[in-house]
Amino acid sequence: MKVGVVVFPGSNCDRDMYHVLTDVFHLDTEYFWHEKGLPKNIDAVVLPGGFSYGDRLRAGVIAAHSPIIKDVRKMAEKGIPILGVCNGFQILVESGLLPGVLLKNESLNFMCEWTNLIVENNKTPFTNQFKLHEKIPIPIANGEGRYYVDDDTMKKLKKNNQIVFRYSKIVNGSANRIAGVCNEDGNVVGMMPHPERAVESDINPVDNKPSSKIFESLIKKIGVEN
Amino acid sequence: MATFNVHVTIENKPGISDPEGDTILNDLVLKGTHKTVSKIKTAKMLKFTIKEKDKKTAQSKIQEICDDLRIYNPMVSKVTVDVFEN
Amino acid sequence: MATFNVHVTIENKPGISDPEGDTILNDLVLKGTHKTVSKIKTAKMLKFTIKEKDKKTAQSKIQEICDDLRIYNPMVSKVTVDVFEN
Amino acid sequence: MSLEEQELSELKSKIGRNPTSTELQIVAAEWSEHCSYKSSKRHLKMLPMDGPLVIKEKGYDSGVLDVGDGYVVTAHIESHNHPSAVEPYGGAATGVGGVIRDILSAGTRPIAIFDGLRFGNIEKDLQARWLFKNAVTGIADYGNCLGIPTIGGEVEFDECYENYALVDVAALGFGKKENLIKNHAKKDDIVVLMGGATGRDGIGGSQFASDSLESEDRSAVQIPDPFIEKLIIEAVLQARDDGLIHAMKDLGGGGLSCAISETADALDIGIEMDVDKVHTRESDMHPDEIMVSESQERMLVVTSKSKLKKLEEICKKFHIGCSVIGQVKFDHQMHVTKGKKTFANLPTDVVANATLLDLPSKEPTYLKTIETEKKFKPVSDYSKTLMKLLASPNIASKIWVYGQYDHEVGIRTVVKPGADAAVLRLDNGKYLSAKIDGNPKQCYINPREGAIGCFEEACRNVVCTGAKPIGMLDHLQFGNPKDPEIFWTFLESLKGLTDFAKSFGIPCVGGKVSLYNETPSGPIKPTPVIGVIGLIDKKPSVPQKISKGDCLLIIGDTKDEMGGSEFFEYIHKFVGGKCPKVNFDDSKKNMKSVLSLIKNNLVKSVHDCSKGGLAVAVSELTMTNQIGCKVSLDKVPGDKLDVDRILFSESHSRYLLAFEKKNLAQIESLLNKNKVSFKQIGQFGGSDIEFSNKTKSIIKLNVERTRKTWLHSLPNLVLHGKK
Ligand SMILES: Nc1ncnc2c1ncn2[C@@H]1O[C@H](COP(=O)(O)OP(=O)(O)O)[C@@H](O)[C@H]1O
Ligand SMILES: [Mg+2]
Repeated sequence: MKVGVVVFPGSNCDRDMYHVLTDVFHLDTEYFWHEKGLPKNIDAVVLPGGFSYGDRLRAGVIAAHSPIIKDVRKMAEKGIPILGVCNGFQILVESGLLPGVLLKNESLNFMCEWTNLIVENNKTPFTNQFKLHEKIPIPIANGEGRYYVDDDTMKKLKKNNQIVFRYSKIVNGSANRIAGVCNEDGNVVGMMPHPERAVESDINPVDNKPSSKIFESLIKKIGVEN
Repeated sequence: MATFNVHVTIENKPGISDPEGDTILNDLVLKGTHKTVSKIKTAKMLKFTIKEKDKKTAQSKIQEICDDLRIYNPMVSKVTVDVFEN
Repeated sequence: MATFNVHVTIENKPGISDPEGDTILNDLVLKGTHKTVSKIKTAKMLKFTIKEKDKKTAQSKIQEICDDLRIYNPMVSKVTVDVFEN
Repeated sequence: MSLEEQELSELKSKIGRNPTSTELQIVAAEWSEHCSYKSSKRHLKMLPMDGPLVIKEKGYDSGVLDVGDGYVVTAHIESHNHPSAVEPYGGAATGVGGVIRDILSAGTRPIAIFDGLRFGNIEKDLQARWLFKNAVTGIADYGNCLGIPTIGGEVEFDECYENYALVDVAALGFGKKENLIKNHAKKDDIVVLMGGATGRDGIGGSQFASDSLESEDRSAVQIPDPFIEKLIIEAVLQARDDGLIHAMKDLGGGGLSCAISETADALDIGIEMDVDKVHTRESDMHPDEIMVSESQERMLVVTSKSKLKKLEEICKKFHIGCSVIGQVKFDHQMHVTKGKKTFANLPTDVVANATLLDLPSKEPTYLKTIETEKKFKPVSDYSKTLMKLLASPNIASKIWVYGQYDHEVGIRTVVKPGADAAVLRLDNGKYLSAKIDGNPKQCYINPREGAIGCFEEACRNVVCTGAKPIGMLDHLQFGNPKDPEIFWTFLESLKGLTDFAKSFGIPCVGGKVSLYNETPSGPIKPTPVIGVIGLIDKKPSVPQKISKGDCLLIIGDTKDEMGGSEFFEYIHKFVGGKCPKVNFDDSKKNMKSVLSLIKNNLVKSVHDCSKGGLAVAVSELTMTNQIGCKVSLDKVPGDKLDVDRILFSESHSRYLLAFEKKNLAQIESLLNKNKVSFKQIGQFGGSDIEFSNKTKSIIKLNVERTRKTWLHSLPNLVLHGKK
C-alpha cells in the first residue's frame, strides 16, 4: 500500500504531511515531483498545502496545469482516495476535480488560527471513522480560503452530500461555512484546514484525537493497519 | 508579424461580492473627505506583449489563452480583452 | 453633476521587476502551446464611480484620493487615471 | 555611492595606483558602514562570543549552537530599516529573505522567523499606520510563502520613529552538525551564482542603509520574490545533502562586491570572475551595476568542476538560474573581468577590511536631568487608567499581527505566539524557545541599564517556557555615530550587554549594527533589540488553563523605577524618571527558581511582568484564561510604594505564577530555600480583574469586556487611528 505526496514548486507542507503519514501513521509514503507521473501502484494521493508558484495569478491555478495533474485525474476517475489540503484543495478546485472556487478571505488578510470543524459527510475515505457532526479542533492558515459556488452547484452539493466539513462558526465568509467538499463519487476530498498540523498532541493545544481520524479513515479504506 | 499590447482585465462578475473594493470605499475613501465616490470595484490586469499577424488574431489568441489556461475563473470572474497596436 | 467611471491602473514602474508577470509567462503561458507571447506585466485596477461636475474634476479628485490615501506607493508604482463618461 | 576623500586616498596608497570606476564602486559598497562595520567593529569585540555550545567556523553569516545528539541550531538577526521606511512592504519582505539566506548559507534549514517592528504614533499619524500595515503584510507574504513559521516578535510605537520604520527580523535554523557547510575551497574550484537574475533594482542599497534618510537614493527599491527564495532553499538543501557545496555565501548588502570579496577573504583565496557570465534581467547592464546590484534571492556557491553538473541539474529541476561566474585562485586578488577585459583587480584583504574608525564619544547632556521626575495630578480612576493602557498601541494584543503569520507550518510550534516566548520541538526530543525584545523608552533614559533590561526581558520570556538561555543575538540600532553623544549611547548599551552576557554566561552568537537611523526630526532613540535562544531538555511549560481557586504568586521585587514606563509615557506623556535596573544576583536567583518550579511540574502558567507592569501582566493572565482574579497590592514585595507605582512600575526580574493551591507549600519552600523575594498576592475566580490595597478596592474591571477592548484595539487603530 502506497501513498503519494505530490510536490509542486512552492509546496511547503509536503514535508509535514510526509512526516505525519510515515512517522505517525506508518504508511509507506513517497514524494512525487509535479513534472513526473504517478506510478500505477499508488493507493492514495495527497496534495499538500503551500504556495505553489507563489500563489501567482490565483492560488492553485498554475499548479493545476502541471503534468502530474493528468495522472491525478486518472486516479480520481478510478476511485482512488485523493486528499487536497489548503493549497492542495485550491489546486483540485482549479483543475476542476472539485467544484467551486476559493476566494480571498473576507478579512482580506492571511489568517492563521485554530478553529473547529464539523463533519457533515462521514462516508468519504477520509471521514469514515467519524460520527456525523463530530467536532474537530484544527488550525487554518490561508489567504484565499473563502469557498464559493453558484446557487445551482450549491444545490447539487447538498443533494449529493458533497459538503464534507463545515466551520462551527463563521471564519472567513465561506458559503454555508464550507471548509471542505468532495466530488460526486466521494473519493476526492479537499479541505482548507490542516489536519497534518493537528494529529500530534505535542502541537495540538486542544485534542489531537479527532483529526487523527482523517488518516485513520484512509487506513481503514485502503486496508493498512498499523 | 506585428507586436501588440493586449490588456486583459479580470474582474468579478456582477453579483459576486468584492470585499476589497468595499473596504477601500468604506474604510478609506468615505472615512475621509471624499464623499462623491459611490462605488469602487477592484480588478486585476495582465498586459500581454504578443506577436501576431494582425489585431484580430492577437485578440482571439489572447482570448483563447485566457479560456484555456483559466487566466480567469469563469465561475466568479469575467475578462475584457483590449488590443493596442504597438 | 454627472457620474463618471474612473479607472485607476497601478503597476510597477518601468525597470522594477514584476515577479508575478514573469511566473505567469514562464510557468503557465509558455509551458503551453502559446509561444507568441513575449511578456506579461501585471497591474491592479480600481474602478471608481464618482459624481463630479466635469471630467477634469473627476480626474483630479481621483488622483488626489489615490495620493492622499496612499492607494499606491509612488516609490514603486505608477498610476494611470482614465475617466469615462457614464 | 562614493568614498570619502580620505578613504579614497587610503585606497590609492594601498593599491599604489588610481582605482578604476568599478573598483571604486566595489570598495564603496564594501567599505560602507553596513558591510564593513567600520564604526562599531573594534568595540563589538568586547562581547563574549564563545561558549560550550558555540560552534565556530570561518565565513558563517549566522551563529551556530550545538543542541546535542548531532544537531545544531543556527541563528541570525538583521534589519531592513531604510528600505522599509520608504517601501514598507518590499523592505520588510526582503528583510525576511535576507536573514533566511544567512541561515541557509550555514547549511541549515530555516525553521523560524521573528519580527521586531517599530513605527511612529499610529494613533495620530496616517503615515505610521501605512508603514505598519504594509510592513506586516510584507513579512506575512514572504514568510508564509516560504513555509517558515513566524513565531514571535514585538511591536512598538514611539514618536521618535515618526516617518520612519525599524524592521528587525531574526531567524533560526536547524540541521545536522555533519551537514554544516565547512567553507573551504580547493584548487580549480569554481564560483557559481544561483538564484534570481541580477537586475538594476536595489542598486546602492547598502550605501543607502548607511546614509540618513534625507540623502536616500530613491532608486533603491527591492522587489521581493519569495517564490524564488523558496526554490533556492530547496535547491541549496538538496545540493548540501549531495555534498556539492564547498563554500557558500548569500548575497545581501553590497551584492556581488561584498559576497566575492568576503568569501575570498574568509577562505584565504582569490576569485576571478567575469560579469558577462552573470545572468542578468536586463541586457545592457554595466559591470559596475552588476557588481553592486542588490537584487534579492541569490546565493554564491563554491564547488568543483566535477560537481557542477549535479548542481546544474538541481537548479534546472527548480527552474532557478545557475551561472558559473568565476574560479578560485590562490593569489588573494578579487579580479573582475568582462570577457577578456579587466575592470577591477584588487587585493581581497584591502576590499574586505575597511580601516576601522575610533569615533569619539561623549555623554549626552540630556541624561544629566532625565531622571528628575515631574509631579503628576493623582489618578482619580485606576480602572479607567488600566483600561486605557490595555487599549494602548504598545500594550494591546498583537494578535492582529501574528494572526497574519503562518506560525504552525513546519509542525514544530508547541507554544504558539501570544504567550511570552514561542517554543519549537526539535528532532532530538529537545525544545527550543526564543524571543526578541527591545525597549527604546528605557534605553533613551539610560542606555546601559535599558539595554541590560531588554536582554533580561528576553531571557525572562524564554525562562517562562522552562528554557535555559543558551545564546543571544544583539541588534544595535542608533542614529548617526559621528555624533559623539549618539556614539556614547551605543558604547554604553554595548557595555551593558557585555556585562550581562559575561555574568550570565550567555554567549553572543550573532548580531548586527544599524547606524544612521535618523528621521527628519532627529535621531531615533537608542534601540538595541535582543534575541535570546533557550533550550529545554525535557518538557516545555505549556500554559495550562487557569481555573477557579488557583493561586497567583509574584517572584521579584517591585521598585520605584517608573522611567520609560508606559504609565509615565502614555498616561502622563512624560519622558523621564529612573530607569529600571536589573540586579544581577536577584535576576539569576529568580530565573533559577522559576526553572526549577517548572521542572518540578508545580505551576500551570508563568508570565513575566514587562510593559505596563504588574497591572498589565495580571490582566493578560486573566484575559487569556478568561477568568477573574483578586490581587492585594499591599502584599506585593519590594519598596514601600504608592499604589500607582506598584501597579505600573516596570521593574525587571519579576514573574507571575499561577498554580493549584495544593502546590503552594512546596512552591514556597523551594522559593524560601533559593532565598528569592516572593509572595502569594492573589487568587483566581469570578469574572473581574480586581486590585485592592488593604481593604480598599482600587481597580475592578470585567474580564470579558476588557478582553474585547484589548483584542480589538490594534486592528481598529490600524484602520482608523484614534478618533
Ligand atoms: N511583530 C510580531 N510578530 C509576531 N509575534 C508578535 C509580534 N508582536 C508581538 N508578538 C507576540 O505577541 C506576544 C506578546 O508580545 P510582547 O508584548 O512583546 O510580549 P512580552 O511582553 O512577553 O515580551 C508574544 O507571543 C509575541 O511573540
Ligand atoms: Mg513577557
